[in-house]
Amino acid sequence: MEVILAIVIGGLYAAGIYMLLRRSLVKLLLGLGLISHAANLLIFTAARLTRAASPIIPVSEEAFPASYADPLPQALILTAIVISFGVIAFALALSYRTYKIAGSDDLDKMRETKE
Amino acid sequence: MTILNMLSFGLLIAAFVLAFARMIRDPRREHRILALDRVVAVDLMSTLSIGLMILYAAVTGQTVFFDVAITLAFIAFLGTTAFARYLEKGKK
Amino acid sequence: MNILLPLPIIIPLLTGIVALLAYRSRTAQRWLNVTGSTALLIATIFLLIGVERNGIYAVQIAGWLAPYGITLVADLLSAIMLVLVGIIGLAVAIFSLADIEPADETFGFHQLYQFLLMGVCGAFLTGDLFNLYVWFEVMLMASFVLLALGGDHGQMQGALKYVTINLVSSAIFLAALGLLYGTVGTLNMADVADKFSKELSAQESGLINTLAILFLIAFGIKAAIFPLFFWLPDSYHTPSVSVSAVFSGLLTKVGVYALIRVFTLVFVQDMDLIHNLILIIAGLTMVTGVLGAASQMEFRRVLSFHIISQIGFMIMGLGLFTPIALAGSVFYIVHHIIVKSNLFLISGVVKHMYGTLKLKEIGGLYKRMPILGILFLVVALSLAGFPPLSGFFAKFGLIREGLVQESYFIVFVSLVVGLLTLFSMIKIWNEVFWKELPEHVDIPTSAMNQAGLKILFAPIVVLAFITILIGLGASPIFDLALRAGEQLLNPSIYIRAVLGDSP
Amino acid sequence: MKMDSLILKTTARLLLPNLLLFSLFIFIRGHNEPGGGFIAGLVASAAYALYSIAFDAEQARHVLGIETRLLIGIGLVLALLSGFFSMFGGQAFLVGLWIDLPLPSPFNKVGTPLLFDMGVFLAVVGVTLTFIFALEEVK
Amino acid sequence: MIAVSVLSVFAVALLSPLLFRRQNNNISPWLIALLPLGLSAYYISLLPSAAVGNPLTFTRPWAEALGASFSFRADGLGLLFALLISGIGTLVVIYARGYLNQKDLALFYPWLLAFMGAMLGVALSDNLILLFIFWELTSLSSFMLIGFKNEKEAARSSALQALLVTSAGGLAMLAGIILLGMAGGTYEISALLSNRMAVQSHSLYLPALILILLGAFTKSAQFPFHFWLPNAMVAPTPVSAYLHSATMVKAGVYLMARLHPVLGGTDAWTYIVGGVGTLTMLIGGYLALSQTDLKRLLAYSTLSALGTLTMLIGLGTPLALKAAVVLLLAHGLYKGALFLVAGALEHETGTRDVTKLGGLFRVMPITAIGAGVAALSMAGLPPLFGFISKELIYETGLEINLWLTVAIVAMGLFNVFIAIVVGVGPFIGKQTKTPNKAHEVPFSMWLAPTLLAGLSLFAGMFPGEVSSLIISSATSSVVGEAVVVKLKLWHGINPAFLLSIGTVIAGIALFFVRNSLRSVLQKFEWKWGPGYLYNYALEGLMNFANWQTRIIQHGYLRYYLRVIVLILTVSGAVALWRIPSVNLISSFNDSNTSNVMFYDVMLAVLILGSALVAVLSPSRMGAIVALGAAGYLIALIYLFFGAPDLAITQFAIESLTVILFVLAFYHLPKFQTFSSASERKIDAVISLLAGALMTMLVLVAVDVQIASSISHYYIENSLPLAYGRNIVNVILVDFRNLDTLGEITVLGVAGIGVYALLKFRKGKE
Amino acid sequence: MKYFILNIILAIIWSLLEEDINASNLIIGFILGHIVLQLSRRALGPSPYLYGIFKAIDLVLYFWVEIFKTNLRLVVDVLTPINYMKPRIIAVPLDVTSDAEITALANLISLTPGSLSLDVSADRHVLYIHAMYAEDKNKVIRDVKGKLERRLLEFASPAKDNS
Amino acid sequence: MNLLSEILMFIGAFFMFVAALGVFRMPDIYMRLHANTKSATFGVLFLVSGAAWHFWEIAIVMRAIIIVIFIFATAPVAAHMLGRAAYFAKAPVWKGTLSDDMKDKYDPKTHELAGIQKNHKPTTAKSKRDKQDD
Ligand code: NA
Ligand code: NA
Repeated sequence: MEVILAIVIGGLYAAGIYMLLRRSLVKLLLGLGLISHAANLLIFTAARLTRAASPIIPVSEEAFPASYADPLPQALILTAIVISFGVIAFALALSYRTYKIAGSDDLDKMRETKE
Repeated sequence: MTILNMLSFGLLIAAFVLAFARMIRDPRREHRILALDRVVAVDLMSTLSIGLMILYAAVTGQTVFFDVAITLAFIAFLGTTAFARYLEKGKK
Repeated sequence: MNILLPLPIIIPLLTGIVALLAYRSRTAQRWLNVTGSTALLIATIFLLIGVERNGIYAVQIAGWLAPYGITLVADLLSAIMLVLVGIIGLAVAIFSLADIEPADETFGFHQLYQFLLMGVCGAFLTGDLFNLYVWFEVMLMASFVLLALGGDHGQMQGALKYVTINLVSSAIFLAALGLLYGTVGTLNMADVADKFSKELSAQESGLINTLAILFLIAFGIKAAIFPLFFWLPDSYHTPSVSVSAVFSGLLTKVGVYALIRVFTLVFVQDMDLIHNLILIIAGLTMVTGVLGAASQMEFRRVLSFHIISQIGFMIMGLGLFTPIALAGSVFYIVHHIIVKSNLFLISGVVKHMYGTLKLKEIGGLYKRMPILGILFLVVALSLAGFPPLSGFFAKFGLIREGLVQESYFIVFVSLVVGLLTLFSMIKIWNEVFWKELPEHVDIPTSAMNQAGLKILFAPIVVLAFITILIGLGASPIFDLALRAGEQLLNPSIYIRAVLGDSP
Repeated sequence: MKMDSLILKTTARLLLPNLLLFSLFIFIRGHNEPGGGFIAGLVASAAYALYSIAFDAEQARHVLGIETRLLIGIGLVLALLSGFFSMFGGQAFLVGLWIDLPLPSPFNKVGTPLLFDMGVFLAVVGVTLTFIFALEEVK
Repeated sequence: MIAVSVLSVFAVALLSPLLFRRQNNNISPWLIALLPLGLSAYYISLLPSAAVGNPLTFTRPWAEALGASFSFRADGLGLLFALLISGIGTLVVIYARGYLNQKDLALFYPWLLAFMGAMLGVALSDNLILLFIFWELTSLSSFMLIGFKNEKEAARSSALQALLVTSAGGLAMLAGIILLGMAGGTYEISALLSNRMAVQSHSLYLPALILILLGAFTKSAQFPFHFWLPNAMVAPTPVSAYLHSATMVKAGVYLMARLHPVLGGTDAWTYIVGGVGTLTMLIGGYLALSQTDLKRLLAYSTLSALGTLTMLIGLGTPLALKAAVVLLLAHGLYKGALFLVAGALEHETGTRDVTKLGGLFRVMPITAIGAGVAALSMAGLPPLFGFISKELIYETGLEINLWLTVAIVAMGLFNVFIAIVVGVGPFIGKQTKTPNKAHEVPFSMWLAPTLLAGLSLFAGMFPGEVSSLIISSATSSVVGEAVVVKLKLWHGINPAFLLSIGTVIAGIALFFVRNSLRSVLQKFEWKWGPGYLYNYALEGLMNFANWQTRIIQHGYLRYYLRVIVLILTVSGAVALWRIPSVNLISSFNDSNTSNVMFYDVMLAVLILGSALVAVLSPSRMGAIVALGAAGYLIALIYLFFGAPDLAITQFAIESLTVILFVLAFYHLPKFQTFSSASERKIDAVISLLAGALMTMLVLVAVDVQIASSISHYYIENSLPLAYGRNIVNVILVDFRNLDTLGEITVLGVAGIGVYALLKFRKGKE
Repeated sequence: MKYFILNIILAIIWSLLEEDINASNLIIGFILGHIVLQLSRRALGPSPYLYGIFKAIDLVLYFWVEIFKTNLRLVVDVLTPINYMKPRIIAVPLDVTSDAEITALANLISLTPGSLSLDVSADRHVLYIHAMYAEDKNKVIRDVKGKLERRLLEFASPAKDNS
Repeated sequence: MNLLSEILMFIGAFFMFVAALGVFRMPDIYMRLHANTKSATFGVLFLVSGAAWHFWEIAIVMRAIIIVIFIFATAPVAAHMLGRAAYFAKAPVWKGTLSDDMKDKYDPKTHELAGIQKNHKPTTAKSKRDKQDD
């Protein structure tokens, strides 16, 4: 399964990077979204997959069954997901404002290198 | 997993594939309509996901999936509605 | 130390939150910003004193054992960096009172400023790699907003590049973290270092090398090394001067700090290749940066390119990898932060005087404001490494160690770059201060009143004074830097401080 | 452009309290079962987001009754505050302190991590709604 | 006390502007002049103990880790320089009062004094680092003084040129000093002096020597770095006289003299220093012949003198060194006087062109007498000190070989000619019409040249006293051991004297054919010299810098990103390639990977499909939907692999993200295809390679496990210690709550940012 | 009063979520429900018949047989050639008046065979539906009004029926 | 007991498949919405019932009921929103559609939907299918 997910991760990165490399601002934003998916899935996979129980101790028990999914990467991904949510929201607002001011979403027209 | 459950899984998977096929079908249509069709497909996928979770819960005995399913039911509706609203607004 | 160690995170966070809650009152936010920054400076000074006297401080946040909870650690490097945050934080906070437009204040400048400081402090304090990622994001997000605040055309263009490239860097960092965790099962830097220090198979150390490259790229983008610095010169000249000043002083240095931290603590085995790579990068960073500066005719863009060039010096010490070289890097960072921020502040005064920073449209300021001229000269020459100012000793340590290590090429490069730095500083001097005001240019009737000018000048004078002081008092500071360098090259002390004797 | 849908409005009005209740539910259960401040915050935000889609941002703000940025601040304050208690006792920052209450589970154990989670909850609601309302109000 | 003497000058420099706060303060320059005067007296008082080989020293530790210390030492050589500096300095301070207007003085004196302090520091430092610091300070103050008339473009570019050339040399010298320190084990000069053998046999000797000489040559304007000096003549004349004739330009000479005992005596030393010096001596003199501008004339002749000094130090024989020390003093006296005279002439007549000056003796008699005496000293006529100096140099040449003698005689000839052109020509003959009507200059302006000329005379008359007072001990410092120098005015008729007579006669003859000489020489003017090269190099550098910056910092975000992605991919691939035994296949049947279920494959395919749809979608909303679908499907993966919290969060965030996208994209333009098909292909290849790299990385990371995860701790302690069963939540709010605190701060900041960006209207609060 | 009823309903839902209907859960549920209602107060304010919605939900359950028929029909439709269908978009005049009733009716229509509510006119007098088997337009309208709307009216406001 | 739950779930899965097939196959968006709204919700009903039967504990049954109620309450609303949007997007109706009472009832500006009595003016320019984005 790791192999399959590794390929999925690679595909998501490829798609995301391809979108990042577009000249269009709106596509760039979608690229950010895809890359964030890829990164999260990468953490999840690299930390090893298991179909075992979720890391939630059943109500009836005081200790945990022997096999469980690693909770730490889950917490990390959760944090990363939420952060990228904030980032994407900001990027959207930024793009909106840029578009309002520049009148175009062609990134090649936003290359002022000298003031 | 029993054969019947396996068949159920198979049907759900097939359903997923069909929903996805709807998503990639006729991409040359007018953009708004294309998007709407895709929303329908994804809306269906979220319902299918709920189904998948329930089935999976029954098969594995993990009741946790019910909680996820409820949340997804709440949340997916919101997404579909938002799309519909803004596709209705159309191009600015 | 339970109390002291998290204070550099708590103080700006609390200040920022209170400022956020007081979003209706501009005055309250201004006061909060200055008060909070002052408190931060005091706290960091106490922390440095404590670390200097008692050795490395470590605190387990939330009270959990070391590799499991998040550890805050302050060794000398961290403590020094924190004091610098305190100094620049306060200086720019004061400067901003007269510099920032009221509208920007209403939309959250002071809150964002404190959150930025929080992120920077967190990055300097944390002993946990994922936590470092979080602080990076805090800092980045605050910087994104500060960069875009006000929202004019140039700002947006700059912000887009800054945001996108920094997000790519974050994505690489995150991926590297994921792979690291998958490999070693822990995130605490000391613990990772400890586990890496065991006997490793060829495959394992090969993967570690690969991870090291990923970290180098991720932090390298944030530190603005060659050839990953694009975002910096395209953005740093766009926001308000206060923002530029605090960015120039602190942000890239977080990247440099992270590079120093991981490449002295975590990735230390079998790293000759990486060190040579870093030296080459250092040289190219210096050269491309300084040539970029030479080609610019806008005050802040010249300064921005110089940041890159000087990042080269900072990582040169890391590439040389000896205590004195690292001390040189640390000293260089100290010097650079004080000086570069101050140059940006001076550009702020110029901007208030002329309404522009295009060198072609400015002139005659030496006669109008000789004191500002002298202040600029002191600071600019320090940047160029002119003795006996701070920059000289910073560079001297690195060059000497480069010669001792027989890395003649990097020494040659750094000397030439020093000269070119002087060249472009003099260019600014000639254009802004000496040259007569071009005839077609009108000086705007400055809206800045005397009180405003005094506020602008106060931090400039103080920072210039510190520059001179660092030069004249080079000895104790270099000794401190040397001890920091020695600490860095002895990771076992750090590991023991974090994990205890039996990890 | 006012695009009223009577059906959606009625549904949104109905769903709001239910979603909020559900959000509280997963918030309180979060320490022991899937959920917690984040998820609860997101669900609560979704409830108000739905309301704002059915009506508009202004009315959703009215229903919310508090400035979203203030909500962010309050959330952050709670989270930070929860870290102070342990410091007063000389312990490190953010150490969890618990007390037993004579209440049924899950209310019998109350501690600063729950306060922290509450902060997370409010901050998430504040931020998400700031995003959504501000974007909706763009002319 | 030595340290105080140096630092006091800086202190006065800092405070001097305060003296000029009141208008028309005529007293202030006199007050300032008291400082160098007092210092001169102080340094004279130190001479006796230096003469007996017991110089005053002062040491304080400073930046020990770097080898710098605060040490001073007043030996003969140092004191000779210190006296030149403070003595001529006194006169120049007074002279400037008359030369410059009141308004400029407030900006002038601080820098003049700063220079004086720096120069004293150079002369008296006993630590190479300290010396270097003062050295660079002289460059800086020189820069400020050359550019004093900074409204003129020429002043600014000349100042920059001088600074760049001397700083470049200075940086080389810094490296040289460090190498010398490594070779000699110390930066203390007096300690190095006793380490000669160790240094000269060290492998770093030659690089150290060359680098240090680079510093010395640039500072002392040796060929081919000489071009900045004539250009520096845009400075006010007191500056030219003081810095660019008497003191600063001799810093390089001083350094060579100072380090001669350590570095000198080798073939490398003799050939490099001697050769460069000789060349500079001849070129400077030759170039002077065709000049008509008083100051440029003097500047080129100064080059010649500096070359002579360098040559003598390079030769390194006791006689040569003695000659060098004597010339140092003699030149300082006569050339300083002549520069000040030139300034006086310009001040009064409004021109510096020698062809336009004549017959001024009647209106400026005092100046004329000063000029004449100085000129005679320069021409090397008895009974002036210049005569003694020249005789010694001639003797040195004769002692060594014929070719050197010829060169030296040529120099002597040029000197006679220049002396007459500058010091005699303007005052004799018919009075010419000049832009301004000339009068005698005020006291403050004639005092200095006449006093300096007088000193030339005095030293010529009493050579024995002068030599026992200072020349002996200075020469001892240069030689490196105690030598006794006895100077006499009259040595009898010897070959040197005969040569002198010849050069004087020839020089006078040349003066009479000066106009035709100039016109001939001007035809051969040297355009392609080092000065031209400097400009060319500077321009080339600027072009290169512009080109490089255009190439690298072009402003196209997507190319920036391309570079970053490519670097990541290539370096990652190289690093992966280097891993021995990377066996990707092993991952397929590795025991620590989990089995594949059929619905997993479907999910994987659908995720990839959704991503592809998002990429290829012609419609924005369609792409967003596909992105959302990918997110939902990923959430399912999380769910199936035991991460329900993650799944819920992903579902919720995905929906909210989609809503944000929809809301924002409504206001953004529709998809457009800007890039060409080939660009898209390149990007596709790059992206796929990067994706492939990530795939490989994951596979390798899954395959390698150095240590097992720390998670067991959370599992064990979550319930008993943190009272929570949902371990992910417990990690978020307890075990790693600092992460969460940071994370909600990020969110909060994003909220502020979105609000600010969307609600902000310029000018509206 | 309606808040009180709602509050009790929410308390019961809570208890069910908590998996045990006992006093303490009911009390806690009541308190939480109260909080939630306070939070939603401004949203609920203008709707006088809200409690009817809950009855309407029951109605939906009551009509599950209808729904069963729908779906069997749809299975056939989906699996057989499309030409068999005769779709129309039809305007159905409405007798129900309240927001809740209209919404409930629209939803029920969507869940029952062959019809899908598209929208309600601004004057709330007409419901537009998409019908799959509408050879006879009036029969569709009759079915909708006679079977669904009537039952809904009976169920939601029996008082009206008596008058 | 287990068999019953499996059968129920199978039926549910089958209906979901039918829904997907309908969405895939139906010729216009309105007809696809029929499939999506009815079959999918119905599928969930059966699946959830089966699972509830399988576990048969109050917590699960309660959750199952909530899921069903929620899906039944929202799916028609979603369909309504999508159908309405489709109408504004001028999504073509299947060629076999017999009549359209809603034609020209929407005010293109205010999106107000008229009752039977009045029509909004059809704007020829608007009704033309110009290639507009989204
Ligand atoms: Na995400
Ligand atoms: Na940065």
